[in-house]
Amino acid sequence: MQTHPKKRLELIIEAPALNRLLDILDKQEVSGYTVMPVLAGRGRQGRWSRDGLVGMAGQMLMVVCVTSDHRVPALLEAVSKFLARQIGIVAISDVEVIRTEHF
Amino acid sequence: MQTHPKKRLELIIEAPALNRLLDILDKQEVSGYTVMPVLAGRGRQGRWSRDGLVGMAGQMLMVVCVTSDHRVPALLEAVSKFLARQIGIVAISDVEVIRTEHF
Amino acid sequence: MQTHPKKRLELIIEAPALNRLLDILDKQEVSGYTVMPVLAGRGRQGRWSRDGLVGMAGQMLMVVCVTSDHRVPALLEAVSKFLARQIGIVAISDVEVIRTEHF
Amino acid sequence: MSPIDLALANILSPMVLFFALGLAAALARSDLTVPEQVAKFLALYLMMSIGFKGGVEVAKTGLTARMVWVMVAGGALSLFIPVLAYGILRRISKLSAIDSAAIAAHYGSISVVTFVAGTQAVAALGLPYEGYMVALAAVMETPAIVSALLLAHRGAVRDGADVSSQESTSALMKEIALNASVVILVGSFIIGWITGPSGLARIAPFIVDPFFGILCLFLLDMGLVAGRGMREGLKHLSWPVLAFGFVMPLISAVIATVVAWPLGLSLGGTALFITLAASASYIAVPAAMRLALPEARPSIYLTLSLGVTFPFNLTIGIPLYLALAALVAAR
Amino acid sequence: MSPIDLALANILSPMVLFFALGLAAALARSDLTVPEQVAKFLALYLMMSIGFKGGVEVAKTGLTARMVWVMVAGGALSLFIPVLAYGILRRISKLSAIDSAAIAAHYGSISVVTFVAGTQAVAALGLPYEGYMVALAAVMETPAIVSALLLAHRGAVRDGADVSSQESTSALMKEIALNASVVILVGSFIIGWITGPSGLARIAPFIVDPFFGILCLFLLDMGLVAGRGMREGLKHLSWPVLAFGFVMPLISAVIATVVAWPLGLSLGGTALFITLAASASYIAVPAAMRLALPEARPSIYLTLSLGVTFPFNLTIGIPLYLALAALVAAR
Amino acid sequence: MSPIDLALANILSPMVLFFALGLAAALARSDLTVPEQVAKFLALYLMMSIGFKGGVEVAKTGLTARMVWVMVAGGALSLFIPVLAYGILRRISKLSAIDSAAIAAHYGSISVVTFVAGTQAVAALGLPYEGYMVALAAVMETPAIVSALLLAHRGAVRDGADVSSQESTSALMKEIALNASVVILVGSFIIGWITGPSGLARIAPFIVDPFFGILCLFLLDMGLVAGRGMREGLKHLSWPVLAFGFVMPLISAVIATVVAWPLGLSLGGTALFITLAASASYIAVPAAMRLALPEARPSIYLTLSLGVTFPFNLTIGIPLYLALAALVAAR
Ligand SMILES: Nc1ncnc2c1ncn2[C@@H]1O[C@H](COP(=O)(O)O)[C@@H](O)[C@H]1O
Ligand SMILES: Nc1ncnc2c1ncn2[C@@H]1O[C@H](COP(=O)(O)O)[C@@H](O)[C@H]1O
Ligand SMILES: Nc1ncnc2c1ncn2[C@@H]1O[C@H](COP(=O)(O)O)[C@@H](O)[C@H]1O
Ligand code: NA
Ligand code: NA
Ligand code: NA
Repeated sequence: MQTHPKKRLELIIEAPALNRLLDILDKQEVSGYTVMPVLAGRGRQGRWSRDGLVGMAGQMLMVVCVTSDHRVPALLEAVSKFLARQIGIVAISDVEVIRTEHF
Repeated sequence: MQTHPKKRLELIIEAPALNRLLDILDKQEVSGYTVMPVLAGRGRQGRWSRDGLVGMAGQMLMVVCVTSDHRVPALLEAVSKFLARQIGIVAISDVEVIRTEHF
Repeated sequence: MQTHPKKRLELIIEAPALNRLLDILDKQEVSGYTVMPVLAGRGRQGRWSRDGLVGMAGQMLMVVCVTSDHRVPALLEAVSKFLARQIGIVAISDVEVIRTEHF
Repeated sequence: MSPIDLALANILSPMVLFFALGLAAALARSDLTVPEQVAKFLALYLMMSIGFKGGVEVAKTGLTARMVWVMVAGGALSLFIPVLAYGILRRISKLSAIDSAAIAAHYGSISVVTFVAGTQAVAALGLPYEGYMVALAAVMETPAIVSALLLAHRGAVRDGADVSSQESTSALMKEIALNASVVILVGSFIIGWITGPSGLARIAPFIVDPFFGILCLFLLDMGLVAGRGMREGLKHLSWPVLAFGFVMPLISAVIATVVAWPLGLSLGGTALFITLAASASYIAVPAAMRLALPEARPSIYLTLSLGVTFPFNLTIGIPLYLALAALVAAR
Repeated sequence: MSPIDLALANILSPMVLFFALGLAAALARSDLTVPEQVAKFLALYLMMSIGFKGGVEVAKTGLTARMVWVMVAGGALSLFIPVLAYGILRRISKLSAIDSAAIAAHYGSISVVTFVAGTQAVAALGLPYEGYMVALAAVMETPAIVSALLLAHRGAVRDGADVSSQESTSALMKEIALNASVVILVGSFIIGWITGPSGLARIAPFIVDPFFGILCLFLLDMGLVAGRGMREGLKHLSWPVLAFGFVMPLISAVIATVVAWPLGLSLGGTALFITLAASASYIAVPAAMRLALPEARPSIYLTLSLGVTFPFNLTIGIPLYLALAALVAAR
Repeated sequence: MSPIDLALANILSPMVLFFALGLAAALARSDLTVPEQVAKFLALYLMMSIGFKGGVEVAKTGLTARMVWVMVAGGALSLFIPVLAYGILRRISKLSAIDSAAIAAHYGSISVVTFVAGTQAVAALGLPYEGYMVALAAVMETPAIVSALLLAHRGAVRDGADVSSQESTSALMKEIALNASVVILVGSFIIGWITGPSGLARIAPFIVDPFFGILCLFLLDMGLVAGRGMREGLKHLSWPVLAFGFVMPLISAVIATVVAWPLGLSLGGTALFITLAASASYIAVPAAMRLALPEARPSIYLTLSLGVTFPFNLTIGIPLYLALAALVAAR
């Protein structure tokens, strides 16, 4: 079966900044994204866990976005500028999809 | 440490269709899969979020399946036929595992 | 934009063993990790789902860890020794990140 | 009370006001939410409670022939209303046969929350109602889906579209018949019937006393969900389809009023009978449609049922159905 | 009441009927569920409530020497029952030493929900019971794990198997001693003790009045979980092991009856003492076993404890233990 | 009662004891948790309940000029306290302008849970309070953020730091003004006002009777969260900053006492006025700070507000504020 190469961005981002990040993705005209819950983690700011939180501050979320290679440079530019001030990381990997027109 | 190449399928699928998808995976005799919750997303059908839903319709889920390369063609065939009618996407990537007999 | 190659470890692990796994990651001095919820799955031990569980036993979780290549061998050694006795799998893939000093 | 007084009293009741609060908050893009699992729990609670109380009522009165007739009449309405709805939609809108059939299924089936709100409106007037109306809610949930699938099939064949489903209809029907709301409604009904008033006495501080308050909180969530659905979805509805969302419940209500006439139900029971017919599903049927008619667009049927008809029924519909019931109910 | 009347009254109580509803729904593959976090909350509520009420009772009666003896007797049972269970399993089944020891740990420990159901059965007969029985539940939770680990070690060495654990036993014991259910039970017990009846008066509309109803809802969930566990798990149990799940609680009950004799507990207290001994853990112990004895198979110990012994105790066991208690209780 | 008796009675009340239980469990690393969604639901419930009851009180008494003055005074305090807090922090600690401003925002804003605990302490003494104090809580939530942003800007410019935000302040203010707690508090307040005592009568078994018990359970969770926050966070606080967490509420309280004097509030109302001023936000403000001042460190402001000031207010603060109120309240 024919597959097509795309890029998969995985962003882990603090919850209060989520809507701003999604606005950035929207502006970059990616075809879609998916937001997933996160239970706990550790980073340079130390361990955290939902159980130790009340409210959104400190809570992280994951955003997965599959997109075409040609969008990646501008997208990374915008995302990395954003992440310079907010808590979060991004990792990019190669994936194959079956319906290229979807992305 | 010795590792073995495998494929990782990541499926994002509408919740009402989950059990049908898992049946397909079972029939393809993959060794396992994992279902994960999704909070929100955007696609061609627009933005959605759990908060705007009541009931399963509209809710998405993620299914992760690590499997051997030789299973992928038949698996993709079956999955893409299924996804032609249901809401969902699939992305395939390369991974390495440590216990090949597990997959 | 300049990116840097890293490894992404994805571990699916039974919930009662989570803290032990995180201790192992801490000891290997990875810069961070993220724990995500899992709803259901199938493996050699058969299908399970949160709805069929009471308590932690049987529940799985996902741990995602992005780290430098040079840490991977020791990390895999430790993780695979641990997974020999607990229920779980690990898959490693290549990713690119933007801030190498973060990992 | 005049119908207008009824409507006013209903609209100014805490339950409708909390619904309005949720609606307003969602439209203003507030981040207020009722956590998903809690909302599911509140729904479970409401169904467990009305199921149980219905069963206890039946334990008191025993089985009657009327009960059977009411179930038959309700089941027939659930089967027939989709045919009518489908015909109307095909005439007034440009929707495909499949979209039309999917919508029709929603209007033949019922909304438990609308029913529960109806019981509270009836109770606020001090009117009793037959306990088995709860069982009727369960009975009316699924037949509409069967009708709609037949309609979709016939219509699609005529249109030349493909609805050859990978789904076996019998597997789907079994799934729907065992869906969560049917099981908890019928199960609690039977338990209430078995344990009777003495069982109720032990469990009442949980399922009776806080009922109205929990309904208010649940309707706050329904308002939030409906409001968010409106924000995303209303743009997908053409004017005729939008109008359908207001008019169809009224048509169903009038038919149900006529059907209820010979049944000899109490005033409260008749009002609930009409309310069930006029209500539209937004949980069980949408999920079933995603499997049986995946080509039908949820942005249309869900928005219509949840974003238009549900708020309409909750605010204006229920008092109207009470007024209709007063015309034909036994006294 | 005769034992048979007792059993019938128990089985037709709303709490057992809701459990049966859950069981039936799960076996019929209905999609009914109680959301996970809500189920955890209901469990928390039940433990907070019985803990608090127990503490208030003790605040009224004060400390007695009997209380100490009851704790010692219960702790001893929790230590000893695993030895017996292990011996039986090794004799009647082909299970490995490690599997047998893991199962044994479950039967030495206790099930809080079985205990709570017991308190309601006792209350339904109008019998009082000693408030500190709640503390006993906490006391009996962990010793069984110690016994089982020793048994596993000895047995495995004899079998030539490897159980050299990466786990430090003391770290594990600390974790178990501070597990959620022990902390909330004991904590609420102490708070109830400190605040006494005046504290109870303020909090009663929450922790007393809806208690029975919430227990019903929780047992609906337990039925669903047990049913799903059965569906997946029963095939993993050989006949002797399955039989063990029914017989072991009876053996523990008989032993507990003898031990309870000299303790001079009330009829209600004696019944609960026996119930605790006969109940098997399915939350704390399985999690501990995954760490301490990861080679033991959860498909066996969890299915046995949750899918066999729990339903048995809830339906038939509790009335039986009441009858046993009547033989030896102080009056 | 003397202030010391007051403090003792407060500390030995079930609500504070459950908080202490949570704190102890978290510090001992127990795995006890209140599920996240349930905790959110409990918070929603508490706000819905005090909002509604407040509205019903206002429905009884009607609008008064005093109500307006109280709102003005409270809003002014919320604007002014951050200026003071900022000045103190800059003087006593080495925190940056941005960190100091972020902390200051928390202390100008309010904690609804502290307020709710205050209402229960007041109620335990049989004191009534003005229903519109609930609206005051909503009014005082946001102005502090405005002050703090101005301070941060001025301070950062002086320090040569960059706070050029990508955020439009007006978008942020709108988001904060529509945050969940403001919407549910004000919404329920208005619904209570509209439906008045007759609405309350129908909903009371849900929102009034179990209120205190639910507060206890919620405070158990607050204790767990605060304890976990302490464990991770206290190491980030220097001694002067830690001291600030205890002293700042007292300073705010004294100022609020003086401001309350001419307002002519009842004793209960005055105590709550002071409590609001002395309380520090840990939900709405931290989330806002992550957007408006992302350079400010949450490990500092959250730990201080939730891990230091909240426990202080709950245990010692509230009785103290009652004693202060007794000096100036109208009688
Ligand atoms: N190397 C990593 N791998 C996976 N997740 C990470 C990693 N580093 C950070 N995270 C996640 O990002 C959050 C914030 O990271 P930090 O800004 O480093 O504190 C952490 O709490 C983790 O959830
Ligand atoms: N490019 C994408 N990357 C990640 N997730 C996507 C993407 N496109 C779609 N999705 C997810 O799949 C769901 C359905 O997509 P669609 O069928 O395009 O509406 C969306 O709501 C997203 O959760
Ligand atoms: N091939 C696989 N792909 C994805 N997840 C898997 C796979 N195999 C196992 N899992 C997950 O790991 C859990 C335990 O696997 P097992 O030890 O094989 O029973 C399963 O319940 C799944 O959640
Ligand atoms: Na209908
Ligand atoms: Na036992
Ligand atoms: Na304040």
